[in-house]
Amino acid sequence: MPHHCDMSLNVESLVESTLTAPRPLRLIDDTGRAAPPDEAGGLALPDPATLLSLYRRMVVARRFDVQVTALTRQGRLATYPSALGQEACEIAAVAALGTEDWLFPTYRDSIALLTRGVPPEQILASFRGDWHSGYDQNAHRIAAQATPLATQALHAVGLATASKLKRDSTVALTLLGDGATSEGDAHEAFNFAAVWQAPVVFLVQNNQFAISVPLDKQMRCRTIADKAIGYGMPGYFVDGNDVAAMYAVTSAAVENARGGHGPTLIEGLTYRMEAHTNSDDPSRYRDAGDLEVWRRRDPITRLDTYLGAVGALSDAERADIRAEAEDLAADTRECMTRSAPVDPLELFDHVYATPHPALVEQRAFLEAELAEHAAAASSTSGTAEAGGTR
Amino acid sequence: MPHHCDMSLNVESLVESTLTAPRPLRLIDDTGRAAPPDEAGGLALPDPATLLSLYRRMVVARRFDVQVTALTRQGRLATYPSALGQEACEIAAVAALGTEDWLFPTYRDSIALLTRGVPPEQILASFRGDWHSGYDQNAHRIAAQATPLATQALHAVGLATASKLKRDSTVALTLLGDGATSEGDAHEAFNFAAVWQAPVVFLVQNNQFAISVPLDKQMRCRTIADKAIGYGMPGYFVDGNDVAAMYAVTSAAVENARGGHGPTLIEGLTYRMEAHTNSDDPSRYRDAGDLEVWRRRDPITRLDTYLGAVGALSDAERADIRAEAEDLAADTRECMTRSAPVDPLELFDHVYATPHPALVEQRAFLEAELAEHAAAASSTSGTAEAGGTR
Amino acid sequence: MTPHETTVAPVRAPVILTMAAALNAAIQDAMRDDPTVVLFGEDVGPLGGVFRVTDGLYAEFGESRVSDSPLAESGIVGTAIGMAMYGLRPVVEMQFDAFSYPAFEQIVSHVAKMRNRTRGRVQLPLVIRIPYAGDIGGVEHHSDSSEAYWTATPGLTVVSPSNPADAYSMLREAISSDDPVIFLEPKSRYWVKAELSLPVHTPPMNTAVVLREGTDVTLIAYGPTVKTALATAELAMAEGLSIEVIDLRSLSPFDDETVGASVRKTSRAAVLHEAAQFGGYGAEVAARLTERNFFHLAAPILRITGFDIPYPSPKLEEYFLPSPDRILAALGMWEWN
Amino acid sequence: MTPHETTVAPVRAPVILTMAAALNAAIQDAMRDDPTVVLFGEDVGPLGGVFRVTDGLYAEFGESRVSDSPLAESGIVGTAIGMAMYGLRPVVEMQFDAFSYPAFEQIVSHVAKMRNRTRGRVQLPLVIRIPYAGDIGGVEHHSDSSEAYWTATPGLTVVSPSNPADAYSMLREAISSDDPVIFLEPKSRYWVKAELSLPVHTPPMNTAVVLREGTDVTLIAYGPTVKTALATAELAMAEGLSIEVIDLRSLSPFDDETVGASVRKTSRAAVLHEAAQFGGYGAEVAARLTERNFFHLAAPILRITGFDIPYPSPKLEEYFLPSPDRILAALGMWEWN
Ligand SMILES: Cc1ncc(C[n+]2csc(CCOP(=O)(O)OP(=O)(O)O)c2C)c(N)n1
Ligand SMILES: Cc1ncc(C[n+]2csc(CCOP(=O)(O)OP(=O)(O)O)c2C)c(N)n1
Ligand SMILES: [Mg+2]
Ligand SMILES: [Mg+2]
Repeated sequence: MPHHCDMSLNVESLVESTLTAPRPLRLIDDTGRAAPPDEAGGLALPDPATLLSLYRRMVVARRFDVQVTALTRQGRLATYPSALGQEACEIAAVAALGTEDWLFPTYRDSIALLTRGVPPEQILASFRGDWHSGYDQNAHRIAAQATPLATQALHAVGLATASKLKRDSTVALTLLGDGATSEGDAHEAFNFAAVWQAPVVFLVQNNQFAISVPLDKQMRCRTIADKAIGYGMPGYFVDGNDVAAMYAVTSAAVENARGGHGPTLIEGLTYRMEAHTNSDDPSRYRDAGDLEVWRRRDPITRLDTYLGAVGALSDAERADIRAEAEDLAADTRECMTRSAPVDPLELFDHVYATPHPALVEQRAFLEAELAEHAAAASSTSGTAEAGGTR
Repeated sequence: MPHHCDMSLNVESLVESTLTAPRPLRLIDDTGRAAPPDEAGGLALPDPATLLSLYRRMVVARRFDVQVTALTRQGRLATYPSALGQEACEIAAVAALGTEDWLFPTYRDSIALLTRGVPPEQILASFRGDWHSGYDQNAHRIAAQATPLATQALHAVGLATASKLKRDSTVALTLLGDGATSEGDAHEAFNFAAVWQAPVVFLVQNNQFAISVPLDKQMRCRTIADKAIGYGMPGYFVDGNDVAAMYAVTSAAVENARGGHGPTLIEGLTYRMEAHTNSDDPSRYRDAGDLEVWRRRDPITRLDTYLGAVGALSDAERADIRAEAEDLAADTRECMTRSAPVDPLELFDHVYATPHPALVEQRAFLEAELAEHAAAASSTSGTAEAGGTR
Repeated sequence: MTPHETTVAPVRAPVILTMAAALNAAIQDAMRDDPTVVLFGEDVGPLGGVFRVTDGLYAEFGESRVSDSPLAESGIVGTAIGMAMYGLRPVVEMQFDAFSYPAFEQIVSHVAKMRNRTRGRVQLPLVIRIPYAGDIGGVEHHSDSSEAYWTATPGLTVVSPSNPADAYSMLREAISSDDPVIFLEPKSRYWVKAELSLPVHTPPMNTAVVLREGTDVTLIAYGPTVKTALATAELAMAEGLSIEVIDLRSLSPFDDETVGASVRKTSRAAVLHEAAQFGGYGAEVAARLTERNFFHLAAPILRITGFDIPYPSPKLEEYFLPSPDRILAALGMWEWN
Repeated sequence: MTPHETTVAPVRAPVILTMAAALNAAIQDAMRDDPTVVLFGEDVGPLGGVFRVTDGLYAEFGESRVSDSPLAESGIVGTAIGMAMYGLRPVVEMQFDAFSYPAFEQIVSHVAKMRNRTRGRVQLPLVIRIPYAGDIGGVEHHSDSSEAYWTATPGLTVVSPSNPADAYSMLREAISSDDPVIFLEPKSRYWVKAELSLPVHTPPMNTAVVLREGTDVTLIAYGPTVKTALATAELAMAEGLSIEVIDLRSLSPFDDETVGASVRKTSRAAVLHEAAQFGGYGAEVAARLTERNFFHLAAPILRITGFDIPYPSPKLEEYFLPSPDRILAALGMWEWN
């Protein structure tokens, strides 16, 4: 009668492997050189074609992110949480997933959506204030970006468990912030996933801040990956600015999940290079000097150096990628000139599958009010403007 | 710029010490013999006088518990969650605390209250349905027994933090069940305690069931103590039926907290010998054979054997202790014959320091209703009976 | 919401069932009819739930469709959301009202809002069963009435059956609904019995029913207070007062039509619930009936409810809960004309 | 509740303060006067809070009295409870209404019930500040109105200031109260300014005030809708309608006396809020005023509120929120006699 359950994988060795990584795993170091084997933890460097594709997607994603931040500064979006500097985590997460898999992102992960194929206009709908979520979740297999922290991790575990119950091969991957791991929901998600052996991957982007709160006020453990031990699942502490390592670890975790071996917790150690959102002021709480340190660890620069050195990235390819990025930026700017057609009456349409009778009444009320205002406006000024004054 | 905070204690060695205990720490084994040093993890056996006093308190507590269970079966109490078999954890927790310290118990921990000096009548008030909590929390420094699982752990962390802020030496100890560790609040409590280095001790009584749910459906980690690693605090996996070990570890944790070294997580591995409460039916979900196994690990029997063997417990002392226990049982039975004076009008008195005006009105309403019923009853039957019919 | 489909199986011979057994049969039949229905929560597996509502289902459907989850309510609701996103129809249990509170964020911020957030693309056909309210001599935290929290949350559908037939029919309908449903099961009514021929179909779950006709005053009740209302009507008859009793069944949406018609007929009404009065669901009932029927009312709509205090300990429960005596006294306060 | 004690410091020279600054000054003065007042939550330290309400306090009082906690709302409220049990007066912040939901169990099952559970022996003098409601163009989950959840919970005191003077005075009173207070700070009003001589004392926080006298109809507002009510009254004057405006200030308890007197005078009333109507706080206002003043009313008490939908995205906010136009239209629906 063992006091704890039998486990399909050997927890002793699991605990040890998690603990034997006091330094983050990496394959390509800050300077763009292949990391020594003792830092690679047995991971193999992805082939150059894969790395090139990761590189391309990071460059494009960053251009998008920078563009949207600029548009937000111009007041064209209500808010935008940038992922500048976190491209390696974001792109590796998406690259590790198959089309049948589901992604559960947060507000921070717009570039993951972009990389998985959501058009800019649809990504930005929520940040422009059009709709709460602007894309087709089912078509892309991407849940609506989550705002209430860590709540989406449970949705990912539930979806993954449903996939397992149906004997499907779908895996769920959820992105989380370092701060979000403090929420009760993160704990419950980790625990349910481990107990149910759900095919789910938790990728914590440890960008070292939760708005203004630094990591040492958030937790005291050695690494976030160490938390995996308390749930009996594997944990990996990875250099979150090394897309090669992030991709290798995340792909392995996804395939491990797909193979029926349960969840994995991955910590990508990175840094939030921008403010929390445009309405934040980081000068109040962090040292500008840190930015410099982390700029030297930039995920794109280092891969550029590496790929250049191994002859896998020519200037022509660089130009081609840059052109693709600029096209996307132009598209992004262009889509801002179009106003999404927001219809006030749609307010009532999606609350229930079958609207409650009171909503039918309220819809009719608003419809009448809009008609009245339109009539009043056209009779006084000739131009119809819907909506009440406040 | 370390990516995690500096820690006053060496986390590497902490993690290792937590992990190096795949078997529960113990000082006295199932058969009542001193455990070999490799099982004792460097702990010293408490002196015989201490052990004798722990023994006495366990015997008395068990007698109380058995008595209350019997009274409950007779329908004298609405409910009673028994701690039969868990006396070593319960008594060690209380013995480790000083009078200035606070205890945060659950519904399961009535014998801890008893051991800390709360009179039976006051302990049982809530289980008899008189009041939600029947004792003076401040006088005993025992929070009201918590029902919503794991919530009290946060209260303990808060109180301990307040003690630290005031530079007091008060430590808080909270009892938790294995099931309760799955709640988000347990996670938040562990994390806040570690980050704030609160003088608090978490004692998880792993009695291997949460009502009907066995441990392997609750968690997948090797031990509950291992969870401490994820918070950067020390964790101890202890034989929860060995009061010597439980006392040694808990006392050390309390003194560690008092000394400013922060929180500790202790797992006492034990077994719930009774049903969850009187309204539960364990035959539906567990094997009666397990009870036999755990009866052989009984915390009282083994200490009796040990103390007898080392000549620290005579038959005269046994008889004396038994007499004390029987006296308490008699008192407990006797107090059931007294009805607590419950006053319906008190319903309104403690909701606010200054009652909201609506409560004043409602109190007057009930007062009038009671008077009317009393009048009606006395005019019809001669005996006044308060309250409405339903 | 459409009433649940008739099962292929023919109507079975009448049996006497408690409400708990009727609920059990509803889940069983739904699981037999639809392989996407799954059940999980605390102690719902081998134990069959602390109220035995899920008794025997683990044995019949096995671990993959009926399971004991880890002890964490937010986890239960949160994972149910993910399952529903993947096409399952989870039925989950919160062990008591007060233990649904850890799941509050998941319910309010996600269950209620997911369809709207995704413009109808992601629906959550899930049922959250909550053993509801008091009058069972329970210790603290076991007798809360949580309905005001759910009914104040747009996006939720909130229903409560008062008898075994409705329990069966409404739970089946809730399980087949594409909208998430908060299903409040009055604890004090789990053991009332009725003779039923399953599968029984009662009126759609979003409608109120007139359980007893009357002419002088309408008593509006739901869940546990329905029996109180009926008992009051019976007693009132002796006093020459004709009470119409309405069982709301659906708290959200509210059946304005049925209840409004009754109130316009009687011109007087009172709403009953166990929950505290202040901010309670009865306020909505009184406010909307008054708004819509003001000029038909001869008196204000009364609320006869628990006091504005936390639910009391068992020995004081009887002073707290609305009783026929108290209701009749309150009705007597009106000046009849 | 007693109004806060006058600080020893003399009344200071008048300054122009935003509501955010007035709240900041209230906490600062309370912390200066009482060493047991401590402040913590998410980003309240060096950043000074996302709305800057705690700006500068970390610098003045240091880490031991002002601190950034880990990111977990249940943890924040739960530890505040423990601190209050040990004699501190914690002031904690939930960053937005919707982010108070993870703390729901701690607030409902403990904050609201601790005093009652312990028969008055354990009191919890703590303040839970919640940046409240919408109208700020916020993305989803940043504009909820949570008051119905708190007002339906006996044991809580719920207040909301609508202007800088009340913000200062009521927050000081809340901090010095021995009862736990849910302090709802209307986000859309953080930047309104007023000239104040601190420490300013406005009427006790459990009282409503008549902000503008009128004879035809009473508009009952609180927090963010007070300005809407005042604007409506101004517009109405042009139409020859005399509106009395009441700022409730205290949602629980409700000041029956002040509001009842106004309604008896005007015989017509409407209550305004941003939250959805169904099950909203306005139901309580309408129900209790009707119960108590039925025979003085010439028309039903109207509720002019948000629709029964989740709070909309920024571009649709204006169609959702009660506007003077909409209020005047609703008032026009009555048949004046
Ligand atoms: C439950 C909840 N509490 C508070 C917030 C407000 N909030 C939004 S982002 C944020 C910080 C999150 O930090 P982290 O998880 O590290 O993610 P990052 O923003 O760094 O990507 C906070 C406190 C929220 N969205 N949800
Ligand atoms: C938040 C919450 N959810 C559910 C319950 C119902 N409940 C009471 S005790 C219990 C099992 C607790 O198990 P454990 O923590 O192991 O403690 P034990 O009873 O074994 O001492 C449950 C589910 C509760 N009290 N609180
Ligand atoms: Mg972060
Ligand atoms: Mg247990």
